[in-house]
Amino acid sequence: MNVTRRAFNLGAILAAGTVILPGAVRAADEKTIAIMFDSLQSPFWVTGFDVLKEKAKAAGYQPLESISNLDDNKQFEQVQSMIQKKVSGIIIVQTDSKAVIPAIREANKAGIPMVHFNRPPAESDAKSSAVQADNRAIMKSTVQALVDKARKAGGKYKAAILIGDLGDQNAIQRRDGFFDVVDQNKDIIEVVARISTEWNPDKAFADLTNALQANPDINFLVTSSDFLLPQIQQALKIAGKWKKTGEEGHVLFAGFDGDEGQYAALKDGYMDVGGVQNLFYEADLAIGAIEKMNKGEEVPKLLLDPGFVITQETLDQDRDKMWGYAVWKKANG
Amino acid sequence: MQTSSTRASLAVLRSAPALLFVAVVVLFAILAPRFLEVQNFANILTQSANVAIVAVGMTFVLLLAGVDLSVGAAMYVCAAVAGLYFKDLPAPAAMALMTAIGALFGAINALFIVGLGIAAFIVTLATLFVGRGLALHLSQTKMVFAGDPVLAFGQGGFLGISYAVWTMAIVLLLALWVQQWTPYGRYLYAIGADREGARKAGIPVRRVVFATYVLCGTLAGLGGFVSFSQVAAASSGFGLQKEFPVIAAAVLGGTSLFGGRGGVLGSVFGAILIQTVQNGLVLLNANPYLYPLVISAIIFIAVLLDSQRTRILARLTRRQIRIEPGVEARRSTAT
Amino acid sequence: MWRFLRRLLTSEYLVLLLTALYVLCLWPFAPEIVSAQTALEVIMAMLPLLLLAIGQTFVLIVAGIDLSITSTMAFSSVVAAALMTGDGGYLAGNALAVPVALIAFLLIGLAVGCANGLCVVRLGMPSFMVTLVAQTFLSGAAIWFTSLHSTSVSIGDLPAAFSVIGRGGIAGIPYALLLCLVVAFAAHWLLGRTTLGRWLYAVGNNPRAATVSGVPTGRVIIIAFVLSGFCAALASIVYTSRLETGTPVLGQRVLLDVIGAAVIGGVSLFGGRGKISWVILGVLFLSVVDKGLQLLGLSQSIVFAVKGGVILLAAIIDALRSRILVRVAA
Amino acid sequence: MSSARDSAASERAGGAPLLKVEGLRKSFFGVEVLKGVSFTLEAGKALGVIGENGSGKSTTMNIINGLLPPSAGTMAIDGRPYAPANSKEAARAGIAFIHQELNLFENLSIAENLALQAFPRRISWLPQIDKARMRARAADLLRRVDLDLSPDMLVNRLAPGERQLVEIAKALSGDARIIVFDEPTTSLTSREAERLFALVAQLKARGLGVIYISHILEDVLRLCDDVVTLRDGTMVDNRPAASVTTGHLIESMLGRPIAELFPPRSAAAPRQEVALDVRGLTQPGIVHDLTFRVMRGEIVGIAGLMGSGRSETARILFGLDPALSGTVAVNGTVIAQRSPRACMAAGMAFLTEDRRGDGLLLPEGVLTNVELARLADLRTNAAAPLPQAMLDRDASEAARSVRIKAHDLVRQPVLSLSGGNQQKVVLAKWLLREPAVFILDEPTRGIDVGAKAEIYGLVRQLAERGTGVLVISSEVEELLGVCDRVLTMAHGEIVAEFTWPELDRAAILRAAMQRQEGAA
Repeated sequence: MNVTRRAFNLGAILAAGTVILPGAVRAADEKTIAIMFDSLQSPFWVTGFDVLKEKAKAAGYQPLESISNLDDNKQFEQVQSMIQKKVSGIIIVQTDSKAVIPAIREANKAGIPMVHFNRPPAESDAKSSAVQADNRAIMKSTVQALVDKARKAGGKYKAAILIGDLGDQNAIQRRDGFFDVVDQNKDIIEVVARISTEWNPDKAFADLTNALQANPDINFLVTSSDFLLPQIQQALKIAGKWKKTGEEGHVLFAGFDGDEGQYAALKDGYMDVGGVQNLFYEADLAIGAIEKMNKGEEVPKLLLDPGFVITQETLDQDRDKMWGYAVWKKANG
Repeated sequence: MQTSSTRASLAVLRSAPALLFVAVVVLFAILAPRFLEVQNFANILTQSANVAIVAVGMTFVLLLAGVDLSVGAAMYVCAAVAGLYFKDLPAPAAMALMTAIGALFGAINALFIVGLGIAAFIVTLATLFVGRGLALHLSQTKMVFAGDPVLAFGQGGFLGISYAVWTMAIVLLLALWVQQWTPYGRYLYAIGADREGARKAGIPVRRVVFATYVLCGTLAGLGGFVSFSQVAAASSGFGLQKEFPVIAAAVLGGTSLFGGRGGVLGSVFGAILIQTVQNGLVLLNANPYLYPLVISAIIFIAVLLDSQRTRILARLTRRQIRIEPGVEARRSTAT
Repeated sequence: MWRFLRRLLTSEYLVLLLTALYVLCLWPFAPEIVSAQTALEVIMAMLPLLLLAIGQTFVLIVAGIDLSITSTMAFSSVVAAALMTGDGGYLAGNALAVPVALIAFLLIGLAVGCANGLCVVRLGMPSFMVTLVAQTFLSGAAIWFTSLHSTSVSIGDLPAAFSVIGRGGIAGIPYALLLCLVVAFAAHWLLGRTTLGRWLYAVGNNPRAATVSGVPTGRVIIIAFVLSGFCAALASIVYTSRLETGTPVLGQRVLLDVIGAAVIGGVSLFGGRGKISWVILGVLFLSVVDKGLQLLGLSQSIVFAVKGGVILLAAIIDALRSRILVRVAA
Repeated sequence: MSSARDSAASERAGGAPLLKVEGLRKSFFGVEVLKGVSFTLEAGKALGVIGENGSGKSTTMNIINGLLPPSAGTMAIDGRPYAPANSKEAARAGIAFIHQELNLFENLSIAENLALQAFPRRISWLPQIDKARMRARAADLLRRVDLDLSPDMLVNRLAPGERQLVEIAKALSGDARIIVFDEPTTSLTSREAERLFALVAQLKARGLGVIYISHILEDVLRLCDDVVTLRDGTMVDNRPAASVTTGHLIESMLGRPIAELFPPRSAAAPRQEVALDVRGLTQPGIVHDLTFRVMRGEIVGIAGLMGSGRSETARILFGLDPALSGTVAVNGTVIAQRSPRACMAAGMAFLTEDRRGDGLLLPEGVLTNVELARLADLRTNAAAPLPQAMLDRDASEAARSVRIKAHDLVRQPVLSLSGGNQQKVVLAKWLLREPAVFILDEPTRGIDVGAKAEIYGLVRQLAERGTGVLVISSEVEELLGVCDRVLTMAHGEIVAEFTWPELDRAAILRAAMQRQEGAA
């Protein structure tokens, strides 16, 4: 027992040391920005993360990263850590629009500006700014463009949509944007499959295959995110429906996000319409907002990225605004 | 003491999983017109292939009263390496590569479990994190795309049956052979039932345990290959929490978490059952919010049936001391 | 030197030493790790995890496992939030909203625990499967429930009287800390000083011997699950009030952390062994590891790898320790 | 293989005995537990080895089996030196063991259990079991032990006796020439035992050597040609079975007349109050219409073979197993819903036959174990604080009164105690509750003579304080020594009753072995 006691005392002293010793805080010789995402599940977020880091460095900030793995509470703790590191600003992607509010309050208390990237927080008295693609609007115009093509081609359509995680607000907004348009066009479009992907490629692939089995005549397809493109391509190929525009059996197809896969699919003629979030613009907005707030300027609560819709026809003229094109160019020389 | 009614209920209980499967199929067949098509069953099999293959390896581990939480991470590591560095390999070579990486992953688990005698739960929990970290590091958290030969594997088939199903069938047959016909397979059961007794009986327990974790890793690699060839790309969520459906498939198929009971056939069956429900719900165009509720309810029923079956079987096979007049001798029903 | 190392290794509080060692290693790279602020934040981060781990410990002691705690949290979070939210809640603006919501939290926790326990005891189902099913079901139910009560994916606008639980305190001591201390002491006392505590260990050690010795084995197992559900509900209260939001994905990822913390602390997965003080140290260890990684601001891949490595290291040291203990005993 | 056998045969012809053991000694940590044991076993003969637990029987057998190296002494098979390094070498030398605890895997088939050591293959490079050959071999072995079962049957469906025979078949499968039986009949019904005896005779006739270890001295005398008696590590006797009686054997085993092992009976007649009153207890397939009483202060024994229902009766009495009909009353009060808790509340206590499985929390200390049963009595809320000091005081007192030898009552896990001390822990657990009725199932199994005597003394003391005691035992001597009355059970019924001083060993055994009428 003596052994244990002694070891315990030693440990207790060491542990107490961690609590009591006033930390010699490192001199803040460099400006830092915290870039806090909730996941890096799709190319959009991965590229967004990279673009933000690059733009932060370009603006003279050292980026500090953190990923919360979809855990709002963990992110709250991460925000506390970043505040403790005395960062110049926080760019955050929260999972839940409401659960982030306490984190904003903490940042407010410490006087550190906070910008929400692509997902605005819910209404509250806490002060922060958000940069966001207008998901519902972009999806609306994307689907509208697809419907226009359908009307032009004539005939009736059986539609399928790949919905994201039902716990993710962006997924919900995009779904709503889809139905906003489709419900107006019930005369030619019947939705036969609502595929819940939970943002899980496995499930997306399996359930799209199943949906194509149940409804082999699906000829109108919208995905809530481009990151599911490989699975969609695979499923359509197996069903013999991966056809270019104009070919027999082509499925009218719209993507969302504007990643390199979308660019390639549009270029090759498999996709008809793509909703694009203007990632570069959003990153500039975010860094700019932080600098403005640090200077004491007032920044609106919501900085909207209107995004845009790109089609096979407009691809060549608009592709330079498309972040996926930049990635694609880098990869393909 | 067996009356005809208890024997009838015993017969029902013995075939409970099959009956449940039939019930599910009939239900969906009534509700969803296209459910009964041959192509749909082919789809179900194709989609359950990756979980089924991993579940085969998991079954062997569970037979030893072990567990491997790291299968999902192993799948991701395999896919990341294959997709990043060996994109142009022909499909068979890619398959061999991924299974080899899986085997290596399993060997690392085995080293800690057998060599240092650490609980499998902790070891595989740790390698789960390390494995995912490694794969994320390699891929820089970006999506990793499968090469064209691998994609062709995912799309193609032979005699109208997808390669994924062929792979699953071959794995199942081989595993059944290993389980039923090789000394190794029989050792698994012996060790799972009584580890100390197995050691005393001269079974090379440590070697068998080691081999089993390697095998589980190997099949995780193979399952990863099949999954990779289907979903065509591995994002940071590839294989995430795959351990749960895999273990669930095995347990659903009647494999005990406490070792010595069950088998690979049931596990493959369990994987197919889960996928059948999933498929049926999509065909019904059901409210997506209901999916988890329905699936968990069906798993619950399956586990409930299994536990009741075990109980009743135990009661019915309890040792009899007296030969009561009017009751058949135990022997005649036991054979 | 060897003797000293052996003493360290055989100590019951080895995990604490590992924690201190970890802090020392990180000190040069992240000086903030040694500060009162960090200590406070680590403690605050620990609290809900600790509540969960304490609940889990009861179940682990009777040789069960409870995988449903996270979805119990999520489900109780959204149901209670739906009761009291100012945004169309059933009891919006009512003075009783907060007390009723608190009762709802606890009732859901107790009910889930009770259902789990009954399935395990009365229906003879393995606890792993029962609670895995409960996890899937409740998490699906929580998401569905939210969709019926909110246009978005969570339920916010909770009364201030509720959110104060997560943030407020008396005399500088946060309520959450007080709650956690009370629970930890109660659990410690329950395990060490009451009949029930003795029964829990006895059932985990040898259920047959326990039954023969007059322990109501079935009831004890049910109580263990009920306590786990109850603790999950308490953790849910802390999380929900801290985030001021009822969300159906609450704590989705902490399950393996919770079980891992208990096991690192020394609780056996095979039953009969575990102490609250060990669990506290296990949770402290994982929380400090997390905090250190946060302060370093490293990439996700390294965070994963370090976390896995640290768990493995703790396990290896534990294995060495038991070997030495065996040698000492021989 | 065949050439080896030929050469062995030729050497045997040369006159060397099959197994010769000379001057075996063994010390553990300086304590000599085996002090020179010598005997020879001829081919075609059976050698009985008897002795109390702790007399050195198992050490001797472990040395022969290669599990322990001897400190001194030599062994020879067919005149050639034999010094096995492990049990595999022993098996290779032709020695097979049938242990008391069977080593069969319940989830494997009979054929697989028989072939587990070396599965037959058809193609040498392919690890595929040749099932046809495995089955044929198993069928052949089963025929040799006269067991009419399908080789494909899973072992978990076999009765204990059948399992024993499978174990013997396993021994035969290795071409064994010497078969050691360690208490083979403890789990057999009388019919199964008869079958076993016939088998042993057959083995002898085939020229195998048999070493037969048993507590049932009649069996030893009936089967064996010579009997070796061990006591305290010394061989005290080695002579032809034909020249001794069981009485001789017991005395040479104990080194004293039997009486001294057992406490004197109290002069006072048992009181006239009924402690335990059992009426018409019936559970189909297990027990039938059990009716008996135990008076306060009386020690009643239940004799019977394994499988006679004696242990099952105890489990039913204590509410661990169900009964279809019948009543159990303690001190005149019928226990309504029998469960261990209800039975304990009524004043019953139950020491089970499986000490480690049913009796102890092995990793816990002595006090924790002793206090366990007491907890149910605390008439308080389960969540209320324990009167810890009082519990510890009482438990230490109880531990002291039964003289548990442990260096730390709190921290030393009972796992590390000797069998006798473990049993005393279980006893103390129940004594702490001052039971009105105490059921003891095999109270001295696996316990050395000294501890045995102590336990008998404790049981007697308990009875003198007014407890009604029910002792179940497979050792008839034990029942003869401690009981005031002995009930004999066979096939789930009480078939005879004997009262001291008319306790007659032969009559008890005869009653126990009678067949069930109408049995096939």
